[in-house]
Amino acid sequence: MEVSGSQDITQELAREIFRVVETGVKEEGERLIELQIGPTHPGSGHMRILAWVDGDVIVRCDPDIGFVHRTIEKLSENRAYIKTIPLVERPSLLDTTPMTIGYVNALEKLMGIDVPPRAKYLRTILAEITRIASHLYGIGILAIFLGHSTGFMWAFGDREVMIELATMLTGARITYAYVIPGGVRRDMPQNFPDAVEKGLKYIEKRLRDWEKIFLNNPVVERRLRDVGILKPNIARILGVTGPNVRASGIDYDVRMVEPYEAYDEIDFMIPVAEEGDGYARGLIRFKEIEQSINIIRQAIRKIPSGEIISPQISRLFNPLMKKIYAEQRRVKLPSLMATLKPPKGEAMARVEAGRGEALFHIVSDGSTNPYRFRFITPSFRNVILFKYLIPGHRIADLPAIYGSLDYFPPEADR
Amino acid sequence: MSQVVAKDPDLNNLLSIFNEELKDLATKIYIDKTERVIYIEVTREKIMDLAKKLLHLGFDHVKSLSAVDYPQEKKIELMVHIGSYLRVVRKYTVVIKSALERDNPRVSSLTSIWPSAEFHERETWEMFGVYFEGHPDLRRLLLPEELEGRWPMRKDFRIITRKAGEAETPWK
Amino acid sequence: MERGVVFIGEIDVFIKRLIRSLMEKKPVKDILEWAISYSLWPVHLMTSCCGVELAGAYSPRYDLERYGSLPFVSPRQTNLIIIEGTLTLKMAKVARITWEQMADPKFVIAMGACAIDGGLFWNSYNIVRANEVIPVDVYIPGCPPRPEALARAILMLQEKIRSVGVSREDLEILRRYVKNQVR
Amino acid sequence: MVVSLGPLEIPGRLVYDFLHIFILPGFGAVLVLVILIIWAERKIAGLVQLRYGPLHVSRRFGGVLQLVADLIRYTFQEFIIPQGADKIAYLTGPVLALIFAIIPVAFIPVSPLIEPPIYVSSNILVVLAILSTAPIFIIITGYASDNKFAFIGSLREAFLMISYEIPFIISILSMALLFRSLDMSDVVNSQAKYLSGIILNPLAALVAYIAIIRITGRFPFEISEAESELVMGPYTEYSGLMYGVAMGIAYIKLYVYSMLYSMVFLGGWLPILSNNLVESYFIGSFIILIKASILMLIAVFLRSVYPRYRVDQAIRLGWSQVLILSIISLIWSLVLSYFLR
Repeated sequence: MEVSGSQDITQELAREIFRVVETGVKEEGERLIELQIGPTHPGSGHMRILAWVDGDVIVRCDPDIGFVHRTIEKLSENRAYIKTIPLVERPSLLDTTPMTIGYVNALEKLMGIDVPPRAKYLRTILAEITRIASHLYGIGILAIFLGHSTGFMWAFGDREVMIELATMLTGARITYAYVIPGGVRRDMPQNFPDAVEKGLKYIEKRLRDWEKIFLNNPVVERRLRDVGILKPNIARILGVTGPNVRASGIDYDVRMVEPYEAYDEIDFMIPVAEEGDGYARGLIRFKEIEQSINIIRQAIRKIPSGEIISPQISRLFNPLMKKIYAEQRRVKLPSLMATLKPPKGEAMARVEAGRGEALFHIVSDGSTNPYRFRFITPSFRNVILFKYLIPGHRIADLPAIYGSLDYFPPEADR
Repeated sequence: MSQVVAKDPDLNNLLSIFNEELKDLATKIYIDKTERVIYIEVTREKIMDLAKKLLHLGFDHVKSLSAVDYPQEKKIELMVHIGSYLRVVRKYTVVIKSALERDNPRVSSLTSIWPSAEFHERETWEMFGVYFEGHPDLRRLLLPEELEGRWPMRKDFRIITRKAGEAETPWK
Repeated sequence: MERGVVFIGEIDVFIKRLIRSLMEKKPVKDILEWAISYSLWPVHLMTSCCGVELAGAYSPRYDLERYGSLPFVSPRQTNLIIIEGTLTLKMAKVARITWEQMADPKFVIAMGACAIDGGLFWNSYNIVRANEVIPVDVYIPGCPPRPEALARAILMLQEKIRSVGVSREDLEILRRYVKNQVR
Repeated sequence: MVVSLGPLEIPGRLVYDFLHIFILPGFGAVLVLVILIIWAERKIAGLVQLRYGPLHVSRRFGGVLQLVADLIRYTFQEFIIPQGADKIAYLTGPVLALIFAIIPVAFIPVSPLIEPPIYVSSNILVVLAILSTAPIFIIITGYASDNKFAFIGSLREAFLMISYEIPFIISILSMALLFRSLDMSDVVNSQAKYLSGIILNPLAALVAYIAIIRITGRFPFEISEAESELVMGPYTEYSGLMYGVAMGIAYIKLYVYSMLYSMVFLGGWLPILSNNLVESYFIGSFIILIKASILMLIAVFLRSVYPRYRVDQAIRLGWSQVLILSIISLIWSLVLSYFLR
């Protein structure tokens, strides 16, 4: 197996990345205006973008993030292992399930718990439902940044269908905390499969309307084609993740590269585009929704029956919990879990969230609190694109590129 | 340097390449139980040319660069997750660990080799105080002005806590 | 004395006095309260992750525009701030500046457990309670609160406007109290 | 065939002028129509986007009073003048823009019997001249309020004004050339004889409508007040009553432009199907109002269909395609007028 060495950072590539847009204007004056597109500006989410603008061309752009930095890593060092699950969900409130799956996978690797197959399928189904909801949110934000209010409203209207399905499965709208070490908290209700079928048919019908009003809209194409072109080798060097890197021709998806949960038993395709511009990123999100629908259908068909919590945990149930688990198929966590003491050591887990690859690294010293919990979200790795992709474009392209990157500031600030 | 053997043939090939390429650079190479992560320990001085070698081997971007604070051993351990998009090696993640002394942690910046590490280094600088020489613009990223030089992620920066399992008395 | 004082004296002082005197008279007071309660436009200030539920509340399924509340762009033309979720130190400064920029009869809804008392991140070093920065009118519990809770908050604010009225003496007192609170 | 009232000339004139300016096509109609159009815009956008739109203000009438509530709120909102703003320009900018947007109504003839309050033989030119001054005041408001986004917004308004006023003026003049007169009543009368303007020269009608959509800042050309880039464009710093005035300007301009459009292209007071002249003043102006409101509803419906263009795309579209189309329509009306002796 010969490892193909990638070429070093050639001078040309470095100049390509750190290129400074030459408009002959250096110092701040009449021509070079510094625009503070701050948190109250409709064109920026919870962050401030400092853009140095010469006429209509952005010369330099510097993202000032940290407005929603809620110190997840520091708080997790002072909480029990179980209590970090709701913490991990809060930054990316849009697709919370992949985050909890990643954290719980790392914890299970640390403690050596294996999850029964039915729980794996339930986790996969919920992960795909939240992925569709997260992509619809991203498309809605892209639409309102272009000025297309119908796209925004339709995206959030269709998203409610997916939230309804998740509420039927887990009981909560967005923050489920459905995944616990060893399995899941509840079993699938009886009428869930045909409700899912009805919801997915509705979404498929809506995707046809989306093509008419959004994808084939001449103004949307004029605004997104050839805007913010991310070349494949630059995407590789800058470490971009998620649909942004798949739109530039690199077919990297953690569900294929390192299959977790039930992804290895389900066959699905990773949509990849070549152009790497804003339109390709939007298109990839629509195609990924279709793939997620296909995954959910297969998972619902192939789901095995059986336990939803691993025997290592259900062994510690007291009689009342056993009765509840037997009758209502609902897991009540034993109080022992609150003072869980995993063995000393390190564990790492990678997961494909809606916006890209999330990474969880737990260093434990045998006590009830993790010694160090490293939590990297996909948006934090996409922030670098603001600095290197936007210069050279026009002011009106800033929201278009920002929307097409599907960047969610609370997820980046953690 | 101990010769680690793994069940997975690809991993064995990669480990053999690592061993003969990074003979003198890495002090210790080992893998975790799930055979997907390769840990490499390296001293502070050799981290740059280890990074060049890894880049040459196909690991082309930094997934996460951070530090772990060990106050009792008087060291801050730099922890860098390196990933790759190349079809052959993208299954594996390399974690570089290198110990820096705690009172004045300095290391050369990896941005010239992996530009994707720029924002990670700024965050590690403001959270742990690890100074990265040669970083394009090393300044605060997430924290407000009030927390400028106080390195909040170090262990000696206390926050209010309740021990796990302690009764939650809301009105206390 | 900056150049160009307008011929009818300081215009803003004149208009403020005019508005204040008009607001007290009976017929104008009712019409004004009815108008303001049915036109509460929240400013585009997404403080943190509850913004997802605010966007959900203005989406077709819950549609708060039925009550006349249209999310609008700049602090100048709006009269409502919805503090969604956690206020970090950086965002508290921005929220404070936005609140000061807004035109006078203005109201604040603190949405989510994090805005009320820190919520899940109560012991983080980077968190500020909403009422330490801005005088708050309506609190909504929940993390994140359901869109129906936000609709109910808008209705409660409407009742409050119709009952308590719009002249904000309490604002003056709170402004002095809150000014020295912000670190 | 203008009817002269003999001895009752002076009082009749006064009554008619008052009616013309304050009631029907003047302020009364403008106020009612602007409120209805903004309400219709929010309602249509709501229905297209699977939701209700403003409703609970007055449940039975479907929320029509929403705009009344908004306007009252604006009037009683605090009126902020930024320190850096140039006070006089800041205050007079929107007011002058409003005045120059409403003046043309006095020039537009509404019925064949009586001349408009200010009768000018070439009133098409006068209306065009007055309307093309309005953007200048928007630029003044942009530069007066000391705000970077306002600068950029007014800069965009200047670029786009030039690139779309010229095709509009060319297409309107090509119709005047076709009917061989610059007086609207003659244009309408000759439309009664032949077919209506839109059928004779559809290209000019298309170009004029695109230019109307751009000049009044409707989607997809809402570029100088683009929310997601420049907060509110030239009106970012305006609050309270001044913002109500600023928001009303765009809709009043839309009203006046669609009145001009319906006079020139849709045969003003002629009933849509039959061509026989309408005697009374009320029915004539009522028909014009209906045609104008239909045009406004179409322009307002575009909000829920299109996103917005970038500035350079809109300018390129203006100079390259729309200008050439208007020149072709000019040539076409030259050829046509040769045959329509």
